[in-house]
Amino acid sequence: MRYLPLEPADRAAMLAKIGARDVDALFADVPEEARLDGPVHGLPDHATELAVERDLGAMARKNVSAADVPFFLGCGAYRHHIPASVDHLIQRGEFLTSYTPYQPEIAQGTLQALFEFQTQVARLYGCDVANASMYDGSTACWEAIVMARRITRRSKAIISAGVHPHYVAVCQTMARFTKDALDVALPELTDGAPGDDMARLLAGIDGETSAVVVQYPNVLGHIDDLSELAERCHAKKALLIAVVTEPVALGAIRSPGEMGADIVVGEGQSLGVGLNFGGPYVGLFACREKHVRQMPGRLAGETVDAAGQRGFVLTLSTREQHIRREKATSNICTNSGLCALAFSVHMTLLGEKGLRNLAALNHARAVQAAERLAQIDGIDLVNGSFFNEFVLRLPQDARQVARALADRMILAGVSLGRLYPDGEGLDRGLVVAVTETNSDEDIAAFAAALEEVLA
Amino acid sequence: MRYLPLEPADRAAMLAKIGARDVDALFADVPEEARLDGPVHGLPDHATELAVERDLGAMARKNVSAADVPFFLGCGAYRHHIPASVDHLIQRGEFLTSYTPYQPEIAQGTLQALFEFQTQVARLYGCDVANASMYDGSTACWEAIVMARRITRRSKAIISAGVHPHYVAVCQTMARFTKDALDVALPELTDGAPGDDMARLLAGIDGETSAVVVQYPNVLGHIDDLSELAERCHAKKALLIAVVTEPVALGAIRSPGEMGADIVVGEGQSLGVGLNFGGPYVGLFACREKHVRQMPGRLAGETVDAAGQRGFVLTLSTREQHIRREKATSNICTNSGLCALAFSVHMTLLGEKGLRNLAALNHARAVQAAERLAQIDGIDLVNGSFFNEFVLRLPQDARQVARALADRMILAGVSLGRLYPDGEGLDRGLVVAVTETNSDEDIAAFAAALEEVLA
Amino acid sequence: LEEALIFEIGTTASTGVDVETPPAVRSRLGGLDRNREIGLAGLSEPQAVRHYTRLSRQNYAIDLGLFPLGSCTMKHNPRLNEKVARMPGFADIHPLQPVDTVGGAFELIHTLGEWLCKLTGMPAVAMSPKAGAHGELCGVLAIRSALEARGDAREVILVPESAHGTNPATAAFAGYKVEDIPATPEGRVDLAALEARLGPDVAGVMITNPNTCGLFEPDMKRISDAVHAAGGLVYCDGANFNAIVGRVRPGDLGIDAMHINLHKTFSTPHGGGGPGSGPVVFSEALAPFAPLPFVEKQGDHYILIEEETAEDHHASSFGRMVAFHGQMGMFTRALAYMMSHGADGLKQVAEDAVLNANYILRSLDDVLEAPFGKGGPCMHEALFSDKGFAEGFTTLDLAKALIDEGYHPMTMYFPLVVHGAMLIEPTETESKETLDQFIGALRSIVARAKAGDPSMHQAPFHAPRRRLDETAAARKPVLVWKEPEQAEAAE
Amino acid sequence: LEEALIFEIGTTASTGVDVETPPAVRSRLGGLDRNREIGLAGLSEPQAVRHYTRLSRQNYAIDLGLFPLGSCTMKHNPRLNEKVARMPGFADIHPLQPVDTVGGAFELIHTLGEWLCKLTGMPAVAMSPKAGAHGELCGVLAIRSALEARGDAREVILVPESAHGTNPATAAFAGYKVEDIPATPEGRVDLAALEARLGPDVAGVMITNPNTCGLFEPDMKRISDAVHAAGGLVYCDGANFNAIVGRVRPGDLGIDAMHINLHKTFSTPHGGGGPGSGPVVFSEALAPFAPLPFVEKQGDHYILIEEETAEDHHASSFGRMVAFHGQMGMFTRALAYMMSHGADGLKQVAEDAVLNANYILRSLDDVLEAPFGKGGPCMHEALFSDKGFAEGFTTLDLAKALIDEGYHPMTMYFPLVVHGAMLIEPTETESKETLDQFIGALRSIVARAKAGDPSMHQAPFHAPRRRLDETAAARKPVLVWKEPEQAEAAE
Repeated sequence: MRYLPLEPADRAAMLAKIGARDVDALFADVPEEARLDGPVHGLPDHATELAVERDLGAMARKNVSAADVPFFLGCGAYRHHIPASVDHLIQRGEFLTSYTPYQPEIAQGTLQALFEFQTQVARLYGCDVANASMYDGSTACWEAIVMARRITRRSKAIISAGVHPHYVAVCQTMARFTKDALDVALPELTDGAPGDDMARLLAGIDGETSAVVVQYPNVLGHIDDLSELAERCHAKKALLIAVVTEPVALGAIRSPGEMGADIVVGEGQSLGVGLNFGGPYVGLFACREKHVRQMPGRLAGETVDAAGQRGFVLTLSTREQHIRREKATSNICTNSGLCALAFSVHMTLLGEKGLRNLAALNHARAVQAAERLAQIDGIDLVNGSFFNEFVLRLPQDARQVARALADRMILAGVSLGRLYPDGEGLDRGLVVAVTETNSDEDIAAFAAALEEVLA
Repeated sequence: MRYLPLEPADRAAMLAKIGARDVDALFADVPEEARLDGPVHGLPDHATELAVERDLGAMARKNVSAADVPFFLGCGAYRHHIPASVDHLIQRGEFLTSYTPYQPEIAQGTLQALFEFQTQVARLYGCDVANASMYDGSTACWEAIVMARRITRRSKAIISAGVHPHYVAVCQTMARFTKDALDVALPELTDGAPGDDMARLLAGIDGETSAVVVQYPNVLGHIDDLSELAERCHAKKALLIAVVTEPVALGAIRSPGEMGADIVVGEGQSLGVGLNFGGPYVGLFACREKHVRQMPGRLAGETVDAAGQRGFVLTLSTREQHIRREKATSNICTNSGLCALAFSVHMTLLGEKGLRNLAALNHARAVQAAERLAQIDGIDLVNGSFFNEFVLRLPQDARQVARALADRMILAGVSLGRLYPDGEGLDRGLVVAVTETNSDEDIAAFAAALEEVLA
Repeated sequence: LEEALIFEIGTTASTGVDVETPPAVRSRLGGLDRNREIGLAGLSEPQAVRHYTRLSRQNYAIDLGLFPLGSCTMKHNPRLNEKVARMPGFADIHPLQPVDTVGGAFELIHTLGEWLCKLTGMPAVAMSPKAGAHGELCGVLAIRSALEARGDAREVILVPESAHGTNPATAAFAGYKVEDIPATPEGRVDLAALEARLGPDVAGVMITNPNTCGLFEPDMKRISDAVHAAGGLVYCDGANFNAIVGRVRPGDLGIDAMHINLHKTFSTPHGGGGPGSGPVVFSEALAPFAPLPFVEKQGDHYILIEEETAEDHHASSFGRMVAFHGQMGMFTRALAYMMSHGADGLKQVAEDAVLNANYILRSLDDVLEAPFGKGGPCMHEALFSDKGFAEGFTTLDLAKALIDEGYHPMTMYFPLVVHGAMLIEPTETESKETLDQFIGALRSIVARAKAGDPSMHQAPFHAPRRRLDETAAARKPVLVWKEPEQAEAAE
Repeated sequence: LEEALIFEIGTTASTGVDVETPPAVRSRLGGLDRNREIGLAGLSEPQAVRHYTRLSRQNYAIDLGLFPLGSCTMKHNPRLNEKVARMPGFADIHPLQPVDTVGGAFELIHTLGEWLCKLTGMPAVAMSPKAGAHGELCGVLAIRSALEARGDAREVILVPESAHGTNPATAAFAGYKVEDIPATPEGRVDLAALEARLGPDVAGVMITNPNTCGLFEPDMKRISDAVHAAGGLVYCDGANFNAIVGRVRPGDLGIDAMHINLHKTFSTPHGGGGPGSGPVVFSEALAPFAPLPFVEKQGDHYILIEEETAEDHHASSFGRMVAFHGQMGMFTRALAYMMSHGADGLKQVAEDAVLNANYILRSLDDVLEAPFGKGGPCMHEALFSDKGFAEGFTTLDLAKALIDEGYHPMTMYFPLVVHGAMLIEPTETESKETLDQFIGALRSIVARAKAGDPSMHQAPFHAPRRRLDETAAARKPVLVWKEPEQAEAAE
């Protein structure tokens, strides 16, 4: 076995030192009846690297990968071009194969990178502080609600209809067990403002409300000013939680923090991470400095060493499970460290200038695509505002259209019927995302195929 | 420009420090008429990473890559499976982006790896010492002839008909300028021993002969014992130079050094390097200890540092061009360092056991394939002995057959007509190589397609 | 050796990414165009590569040496797995693609699930949990769902005092009250105390087996039976599965749910703290409550069970725990690892891991107290105490001195049941030669700790940093970088 | 910090590669089956990864810091290029595949050749030379072929005394006699001396421009004209092309042949000493003699000219210099580099490279003597001498002290025309901030060298090794590892 350095002679020498007859003697505590007499049944024996690569390569080739086709899927996962240096750097063994930096003297690489990451996230979100990452945007969303409960000592949250339905589902799953009350609603394809339920949110806030949760831009691409909502929340001593699934958007539009959001969470996958069929991704989490001790997750903080040199450590760990056990702010332990690093490397390569250019290009391409597609007979562009994704109202069920386009090797967008099986009036909606990776030819091919399918 | 860190403000500050009006002033020594007034005409402006990747990806996709088809090409370049860790390790920035280790205090990584490489090559070839690599097997072959000239002070070499024709061509090109005499011959498809011209070689050695050059196994796959030839050479004070294009073979058969070869050179591409359309490859070069000061190329040697610790340095550089100028043993400077590292990492992963297993598997698969293909009507297996490649005599010109098989997406082997445009009687020969990467299905597909083409 | 921060090197005007000039369009940003600088420093590619390469060299890692962190299973991460995970057919597919364009992805998820079921002897698996603690949550939610479905909601989860902190935190996060159960002097769960506490308010127990003392719980089956008899369910923390993989199937011990850390037992890299992946295997009793989405095989093809399709098949599912399908990138790596080892190799993994740990135990128990060492062999990790150190010398001193010898320290002060605990898990991917060197280094440090070498209080000396002031960091946390003038103003 | 050798760690029984069990067949090895052990040590993958990772950390590299080696052009290596080179359509194709299965490969080679021709203003290019010195050989063989074709074989090549050692070595390797031509006090080729030496026995000159003093040869065109008038041909060593790429075309200066180090100007990584790639551009006079094989475009497709097809098209070719097509893996990287920069970016490359060098020149010439600095700006590298160092303090001492400051030394004692020469080439991929730090470090070391700080003789102190005994290494060379008993026996 290529991964196992012990040779038979080593094993014999070690057993002799231990004073054990054979390796079975080391498993003496396992009751006889639970010990297997040989390898587990029903599984193959070890395989060469060549064979594993061949077998898994065959599985991989059964999937249509995004680079192979004109590709327009978004809704919480976006295809962006990742500079080659990002992957090169995160594959450095010292990053890839290191552990959680509990021994700061020999983990400054990870710790400083996390400190830089936290700074980037806080600035991007317009917040004071950020943590060292969560699993993904959806779990970060629930953790934000829990945090708001702890801060406000209230357990009723209002969730906007514009929040990604998977995120809402995650919160609902948890709330059922924690007895939190969640006020949720399905989105509507309102012309000019799909998924916008600002009126409902404003009306719903009361003295019991722990938090209002909105997505920005929302899952249907619509962008709304959060300032008034923030004011109303604060007037009732509730918190405003903003969810951002497309961080690139914040290179073009104002940050939720600027508009008054108290906690901003979201998905960081767009930068550095890649599609990966949904995971691993990286949850971003930022808040006001005054709430930092209620924050979940790890935090890297600056300090000095015994020689007076600047250094970084994991800090405020008394909030965390390994110290505080059942009184912890969260049960999260392993987070998404390497993805956070990838996010941070990509963001560092972009910088302010690159991010703004990238956002501008995304928006411009999306506008081009929206205008082109809206020219097709029977198709309406529902959005008034959007960043890089928007909803089209099709003349028929979008699921079938997406299906028919996939047969023509065009991955056309996410049909709302898939996201909202129970959503009335949503089944003709198709969410189309357009990024810098979409060429003019992609857009033309999409439009042509769509015309063909609808004809 | 993403690779250029200077910003306009930096440039202005630096020009001020220099006291230059503008950057053009720094090019004052270039005559006015030779200075371009703008970017070079006829070339595009800078492009994004996304665009470059897309354009070059499109070029790459125009090629049929070996993994896409049943693949049986050899003749000096072999497709083997390279463990993923090899590429991971050679991509470490410290290896990839370092320079020739002229400052040994901060280049021990490269130097120790080269010392290990030299030891591996010397052992594999059955020689006392080896150098730190040449460009490839073909140039190493010529350097060996030059070295033999220096040692024997004779300038007439006999080259076996079994030496790869490209290698022979390289030597002929050089010999025309250096006035060395080369005695060459075309191979014949002798049944049982294709390309074997032992009788010619033995008969040709005389008091003027500097060296006899043989390939082992030869370019047509035939394997011959070199012991008698070595004796005859030594009796006439000539050197025996052996060329090995498939290092994996030496896991199964005796080394040329054991049989008396004085200089052993060859191609190392099979291990660690990959096909790469012919380059970069890595030339291996080994010889007897007593001849080491006549050897071309760099050498890493062991020594100690001022604190008494073991370390490695480039040594015997007085043989080399940067010290000895026109009296150097060779003009080689940059060699194939990173490929040598890849070779060495792959060899280290294999070890004796892995190399022998790999060689046994290559041979067994080749025998299986040869026996299967020889069953086809009208096809003869020419070889009596072979390692992992052999010659088939087809009933018609092999170029056309290879062409027809390529249309059926089978890369079937190298036709001798391509290698020997003037070789009489060779045009029906097809050299087929079989390695561990060829599955049973590959062999079956090849045989079926060949039957179809010949039917 | 101090590397400046990106904000100190870069500016908002520099960038390492060239972006195509956008076509001119009418902006549709709803009037919310960004009107202030974000403050993101950019670096050209040469600067960025150098910054992160230099930073990386301040890290210790498995690729550099032994990483003997008990209960963390820091084993070698095969490079093939990294290659497989990057195949475009896995890495460049979207979670919401039409299901028949991602059949290979479902096949991979299902195949991995089958390996996990067979290795654990359990009938069902939930693949979506994102890490170990998330897997625990998944298991606890399934337990709660099953009890509620029975109409028998209960309030308490019992957790041994030696449990990982995630266990009680998870139970609390799921809305349970947590109660400790004590350990015996032999380092096992106190079965009598457990049985005494069981009752109609106890939803279940969370047990780690092999436990955090590195010992197998020989009474596991009796514990399970007792809990089941009392109407509860049994959660097993699978963090230590590496000790028994391929040799013992938890399903044979009466367990109802167990998470598996793919990033431990199945070697997906830790990456400085994640991502992990925590699939959960379930007994028949809990299988119907598994979360959405998941993949089933029907005949030759694979179907995705999610909200749209769940009602017909899995109406009892407790719902969704994450957006999308879980940690695909970890699944590919773990499956490559499993296929590479096979059933025979995985058995060898457990055996070599246990052999290496016992070799360490018996090579050090003459100089370090091994509180449970007399009782017999350990499993995959060896536990020692600080007994016999000179006055004022602690496990921390020993750990920091180990850094100067070129090693990452072991797990310290855990489990809590042992004074000054040192928990050493070598894993199976260390050679005897490496272990011998490590043992030699540790013996010499122990001798210094016993002799009271005062320089140990200052260790490490040869690391990128000396001991860091963690108290100062926590007292006035500095969690983001600020421009010097801002930072001063904030004083 | 000493890492054992693989032969000290591994054994012939251990391996890091699993190989399928071969099918049983009758061996056909001609009775030459191996019958002795080779002596190759193997390591499991965890051991191998650790060994090479640790070794790598004993190297300095561009990824870690400034690499100011004059005439080596150690610039940043973009990671995109590594990715492109690994595309299966380039990396996994065989040099002897049927030509219509590798059309994209020929397209790439031809496209790169076109870039090189346009950037140099030359009509033809030979792509197959494997490195710079091999490219020189190619150029010299073409010159000789052209002269022989004229019936005017000549015997002598003139080389300036400041030339790289490869120039005379190459001329000799090609069968020429080599004669030096001197330099002027201003560091240029002595045109008068050159003209005086020209005659019917002189085949040509090999000139480096910009030259090894980091200066442009302003008389280049006049040199070319003089050589041509005397019936000779002009070879230009293109090692320093980075100074003028995109800004000056050597073809406009009367050059007949010039090699281009793709691993310098076009940033294919040096890899600790190769592989390089040395395509050669030719004037009309030399184009017909270019070596085989090469690629031509005919209409929309590309054809390969090799032995089989050369007679019709290129009967004058001097033949083949290498098996196969040259350094494909370097071609892909170089073309990605060129396309990324474009004509505008390459011009900026030259300008920034020259700007950085002059910034160094003017930031140090108050403390270090710059022998040609008074005469005006330098090109891409700045040259200093050791004048003013305290008695007994040398350039070597300064270089080794620089290691302790965290930098790779500059080129030392070259060119020979300057005493204790220090040749510093920063390249365009260094930031002003990095240069300022380097300048600061160098100034402090120069101050120590002038003051005579004796510790400098012992430097470096902070490197993986102290100064190594090169004399001992050369006196009794140990070039391979031997088992201790063997090594003793050999004493």
